[in-house]
Amino acid sequence: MIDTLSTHYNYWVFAFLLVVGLYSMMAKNNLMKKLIGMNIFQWAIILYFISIGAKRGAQIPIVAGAHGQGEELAIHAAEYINPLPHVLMLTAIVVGVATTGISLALLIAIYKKYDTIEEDEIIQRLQQ
Amino acid sequence: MIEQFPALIVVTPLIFAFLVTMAGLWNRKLCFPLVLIALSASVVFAGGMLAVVISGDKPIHYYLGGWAPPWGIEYVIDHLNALILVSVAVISLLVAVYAQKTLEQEIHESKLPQFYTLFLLQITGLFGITATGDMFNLYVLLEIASFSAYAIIAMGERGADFAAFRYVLFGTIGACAYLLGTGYLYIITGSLNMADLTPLLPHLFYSKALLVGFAFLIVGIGIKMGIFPLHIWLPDAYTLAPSAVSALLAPLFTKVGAYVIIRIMFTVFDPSFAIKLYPVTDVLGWLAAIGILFACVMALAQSDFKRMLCYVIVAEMGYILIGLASANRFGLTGAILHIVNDMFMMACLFTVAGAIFYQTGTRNIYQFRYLHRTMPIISALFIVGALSVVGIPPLCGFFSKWYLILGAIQAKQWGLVVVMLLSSLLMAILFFRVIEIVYFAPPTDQRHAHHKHGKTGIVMDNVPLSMVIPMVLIGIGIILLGIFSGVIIKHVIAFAIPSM
Amino acid sequence: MKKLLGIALAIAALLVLLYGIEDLPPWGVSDQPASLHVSPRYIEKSLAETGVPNMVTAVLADYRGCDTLFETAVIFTAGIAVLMLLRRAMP
Amino acid sequence: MILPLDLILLGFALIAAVTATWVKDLLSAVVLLGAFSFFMCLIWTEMGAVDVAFTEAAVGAGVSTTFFVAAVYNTTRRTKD
Amino acid sequence: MIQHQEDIIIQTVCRILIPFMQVYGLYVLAHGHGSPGGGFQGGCIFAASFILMPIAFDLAAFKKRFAEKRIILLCSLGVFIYAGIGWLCLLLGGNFLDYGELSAILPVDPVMARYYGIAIIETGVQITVMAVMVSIFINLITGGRHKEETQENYD
Amino acid sequence: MEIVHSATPLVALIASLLGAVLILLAGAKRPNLREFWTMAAAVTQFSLIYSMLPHIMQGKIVVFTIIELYQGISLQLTVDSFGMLFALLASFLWIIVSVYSIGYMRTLNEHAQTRYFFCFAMALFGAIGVAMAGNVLTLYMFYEILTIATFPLVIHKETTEALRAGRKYLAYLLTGAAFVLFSMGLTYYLTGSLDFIAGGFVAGSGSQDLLRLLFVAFIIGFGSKAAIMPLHEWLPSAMVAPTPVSALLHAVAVVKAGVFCCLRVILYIFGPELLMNLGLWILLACFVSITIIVANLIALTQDNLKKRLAFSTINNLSIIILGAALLSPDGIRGAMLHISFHGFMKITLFMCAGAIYVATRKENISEMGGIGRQMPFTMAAFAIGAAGLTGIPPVCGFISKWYLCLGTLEAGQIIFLFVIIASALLDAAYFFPVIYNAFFKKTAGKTPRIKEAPVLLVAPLIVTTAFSILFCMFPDAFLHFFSLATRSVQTIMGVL
Repeated sequence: MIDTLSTHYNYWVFAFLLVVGLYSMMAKNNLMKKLIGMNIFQWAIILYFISIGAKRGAQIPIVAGAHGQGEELAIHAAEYINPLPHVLMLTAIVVGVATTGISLALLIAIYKKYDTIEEDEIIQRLQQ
Repeated sequence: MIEQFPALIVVTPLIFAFLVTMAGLWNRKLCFPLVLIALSASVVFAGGMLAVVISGDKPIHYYLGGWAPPWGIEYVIDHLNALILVSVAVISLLVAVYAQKTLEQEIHESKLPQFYTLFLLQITGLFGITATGDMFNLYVLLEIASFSAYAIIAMGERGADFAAFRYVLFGTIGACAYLLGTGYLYIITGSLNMADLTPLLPHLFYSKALLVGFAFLIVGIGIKMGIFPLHIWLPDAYTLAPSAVSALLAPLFTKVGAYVIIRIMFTVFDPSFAIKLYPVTDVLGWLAAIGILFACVMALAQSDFKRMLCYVIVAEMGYILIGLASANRFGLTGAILHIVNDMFMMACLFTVAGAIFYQTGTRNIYQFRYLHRTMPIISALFIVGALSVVGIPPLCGFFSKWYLILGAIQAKQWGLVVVMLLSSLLMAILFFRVIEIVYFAPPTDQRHAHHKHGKTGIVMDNVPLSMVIPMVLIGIGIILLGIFSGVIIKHVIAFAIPSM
Repeated sequence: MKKLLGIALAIAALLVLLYGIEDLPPWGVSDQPASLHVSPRYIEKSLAETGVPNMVTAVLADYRGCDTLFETAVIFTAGIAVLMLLRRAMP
Repeated sequence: MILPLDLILLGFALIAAVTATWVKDLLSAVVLLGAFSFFMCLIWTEMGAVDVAFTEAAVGAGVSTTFFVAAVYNTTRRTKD
Repeated sequence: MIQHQEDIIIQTVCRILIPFMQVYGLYVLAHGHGSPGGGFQGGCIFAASFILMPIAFDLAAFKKRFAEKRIILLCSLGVFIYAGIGWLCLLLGGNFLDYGELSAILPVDPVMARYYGIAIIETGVQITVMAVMVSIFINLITGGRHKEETQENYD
Repeated sequence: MEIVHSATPLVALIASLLGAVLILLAGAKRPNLREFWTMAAAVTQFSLIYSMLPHIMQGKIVVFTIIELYQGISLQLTVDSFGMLFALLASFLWIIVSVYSIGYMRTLNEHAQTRYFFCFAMALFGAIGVAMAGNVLTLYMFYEILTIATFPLVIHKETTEALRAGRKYLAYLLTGAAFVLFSMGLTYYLTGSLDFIAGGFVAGSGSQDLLRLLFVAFIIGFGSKAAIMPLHEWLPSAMVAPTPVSALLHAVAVVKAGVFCCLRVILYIFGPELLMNLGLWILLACFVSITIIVANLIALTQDNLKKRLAFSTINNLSIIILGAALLSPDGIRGAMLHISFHGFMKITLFMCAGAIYVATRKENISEMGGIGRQMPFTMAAFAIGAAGLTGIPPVCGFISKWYLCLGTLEAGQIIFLFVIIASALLDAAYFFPVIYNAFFKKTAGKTPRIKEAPVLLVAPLIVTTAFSILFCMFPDAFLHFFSLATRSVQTIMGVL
């Protein structure tokens, strides 16, 4: 497992980030902290996906200076970075922001109602 | 036109969602008719596709954007998801009709257009999850469904916002775990299309990455469908949500999750992966067994009717997993049949809970004393739903249970058989407890009064017809599904089961 | 209690992830399956098929246009959801 | 893709993430989260995912952080953990 | 927020900055085909420019331009454009979202029709993203307590 | 065997279902219409079933498949001679009990009469369905309907005691049903079929131990309804129900359905030959023998008349199962005859108990001194019924017990002969005091005045008494129980 460190180091970082996020979602008492953990969690997964697409020594996935030229250009797959993970992650980022928006809205609604964003206090107040 | 149905069924509710928003700015009264139009159209589309699939015996492939898979996104409608689509469409239409009145009571009028928008988006998501043949597309649709679920759940009573917040956390973990699993599949195969993955995966069955990916997929969907240890968010969220919302989400969302698990375990992955190579089905089976017993006991401890039903959902999910765990034709037939049956049963019970709440304003079962005097039809529907869950033939719940038991026997999983039988007894206790209160426990002050006048007239329900009629239709659906379960199995489910 | 549970869960997740890392292709190699199976078509043909030099845009909006449609719908959902959650009821 | 740059950025991102969950002041945590997003954005630029990096800069580091700040503004900065 | 605070520096900077940001947002959208960018990014930049308005001036000034109804309309309009193009393709005989079919009504060949189709849907995405982001921000920053100018006496 | 395909069984079934619906629609506001529907449904059902009798007597069976469910499973109604016997018994007695319940409910002015009649019709729907079920699945379905439909009848009074009895009833019967469900699944897994075949169909489909397990599970399942001894607890408690319900429970529908199912298992799923090989019959016979003796002993100690009758029922049901378990032709014939004859006699006794309750509100035997002079018809009927159960001619109980005794001899098991004789003696021992009490004991104080129960209550019990005597003289009269039983034995054993 350790010997993969040199070739897979970004996956290691991804794993640690994910775990940091997960821990903070599970164990933190403050709802805002939970949300921060959630963001880290999502972003770790995005890091993982982007790592899939990376190719050493390849170009960014934009054909330079090719506007409107069409088919004349011969393009080789190995020369460009795999665009598919990027596409997927664009979607995932936007989804992540939308999640953040909704959860923050809920957070504010909760704060308005219970005057706190600590989980144990909210539960306490709900049981009253 | 019929070849366009796979796209139409997903897009129609979507477009109508925007129309509802726009119409809501102009005139709020327009929203509800628009919802009805969209959902009726969906029923037509779904029914049409089911008819085509049954008559043609081969799946409908639909290439969105005209790009062939695996490059483009493909919607595949086969026997399995055509059946699920029809059930989802029918239930959502009925629940939408039912929802109108309860919403007037529980949600402020100015929020109705937004509510209906999210309602439609929710259904869009469910249709999409069912219809799609692309792993990533499923993720996006899962998120649509979840987002709308978060928001409409939070509209419920006190504590609903906190329940929704926890649901957001768990739901995000679930969706992200699913996404990560998809990522693992993508990194080792390079494809996202389900049909394209199927032949690619068997070469990689011994890859550790594949196993991890599979685990994440199952955990992710498991959170969304609320299987046993991952169900923690479910009871709160579904209990505190508005009646209409729990009547929509409780039957549909969890069952669609179950569909996705079947799809992944048996279509995307070869059945041998989860059965022979790794003891996934066994693990799921034991989780299901523990979960069923746990959920039954928890349900017994509840006095809140809806919360009790929420635990029943967890138990029903366990039944479906038992079907998967036995991993043979009977078990899968039972599981698929149970998905459909359970949609109707849960829709019935949750609409009943909503209707009782609508009229009496309580969900505490100990306050349901002699409810059948004031709500005869609703009480009768409750009996139908309850007996079906308990597993009394000829109601539909029995038949799926029967195939599940057959499956477990064939797989020689005696423990699971015992759990199923035991749980149906626990369910009987659970529901007869309520039936007793509703029918045979007169309020103490009236006990002698009605003995004298044996012929007191029955007061009819105050629940409006627009609520009662969909509920009655769901009740009739339960009976018909039971009687015609053979037809469904013969013409649909028999083709939906992968060869083992 | 919650902390312990969180730590246990996190460690479990970490172990699972690290267990899977071994079989992932090394980072940055160009002959991993992800780069060989589906994506070459996007890279080689997207300009000819859609006229868009930015492959990401081409894939995003055309090949996987359906994803993007629903993604936009997700944003829309979020917008409506926030509106409904926070906006107080209007008369 | 340059190894030292990679390692430095990944390390920074990790540190930002950990401290964001660590600090007791929510506003700082949110800002650290923005920093984390920004490091992620750099990592992706460095990996060649320019579109994603651009989106990340606009959406993740920009709008998302704004949302968080708005939420902190409306709730509280104090936290017990 | 958002108490009305006169800060001449911020106001002036914003007055200068906002038009540039909006132009840049449009640029990002228009150049999404050939360089990084597109609807999402452009939309976010656009949204940022609008978000500056209530920060620098006050909410009422912003509300004058962006009534809530208008924002909601824009939200759904953007997606509606997207889905509408899909429907259009469908009505023109192709599959859903098959922009190539647009060549039937646009004076170009199918490949360029896809090009323009993408441009149109990116515009839709931009509108939605912009409107939603602004709307979420306004709601978050005020906690939903902002007033509509049409309902001054309420609240 | 010739098969007649006909929808008559289904129509007969639907008659009671439709009756139930119409009763519900008529509601509490139109009691006359409601009770008209009850009677109409009962008569229609009986005549439809009776119309199938000629086919059965010619050795044919009537089959109707409602719907195909899966390979080898369908919802199927099959009327063979044994099923016919039970269906005739149940539907005929339904008419009588209906008349009786109308009288009973009206006299007592009970509450919730609509529910009562509705559930009564549903219970009959279940019972007739059990009788006509062509395979185990159909049987199970109607069995469950019967269980559920009887539940509201048991807790009709809605008192705490009634509720407790109802819970006990459900607990036992649903647990039993779970066992049945399990064994049904196992049967299907082993054989791929669930259709009843005279002489059994599971032979050779699994290891002996598995088949033993299957048999035990089946007997536990159905035995809970047939009140075999450790599973009998619910039956005496269920006596809190109104008397017509107790009559229905004990004479016709519920417990008889349980016994009927046990016989189906013994004779039509396993078959005498297989059971002989498995050696299980002796176990079952011992079990029910213990039940017979113990139930009788307990009956001696009961002061409540209905409870005493309940234990008498437990005893008689076990006698029936004993007859079948002996696996000899005469034993089986005796068992089948006892199903029907016991039905007539026991229903008489229960209706007597009900009539006494209606007329005097007395439930305990010790309070019934001199009641025979107050209610001569009722108590005379009671005496005849009791004599029949003891096995004294000229009441039909004699015939069935005679064949049961022959059966024990045929099987070469003298010990069980003694069991039957001992049970007859014990029967006499606990019925005699009742009769003695009623006729010869003086009432305290007042001179007795003849005060019979209303005619709607007395007429039915006189009819059943008359039939009880008739069947002893002519066992094959009218309902042809004797030939039906004989024919069943022929098809099962192949010999007579």
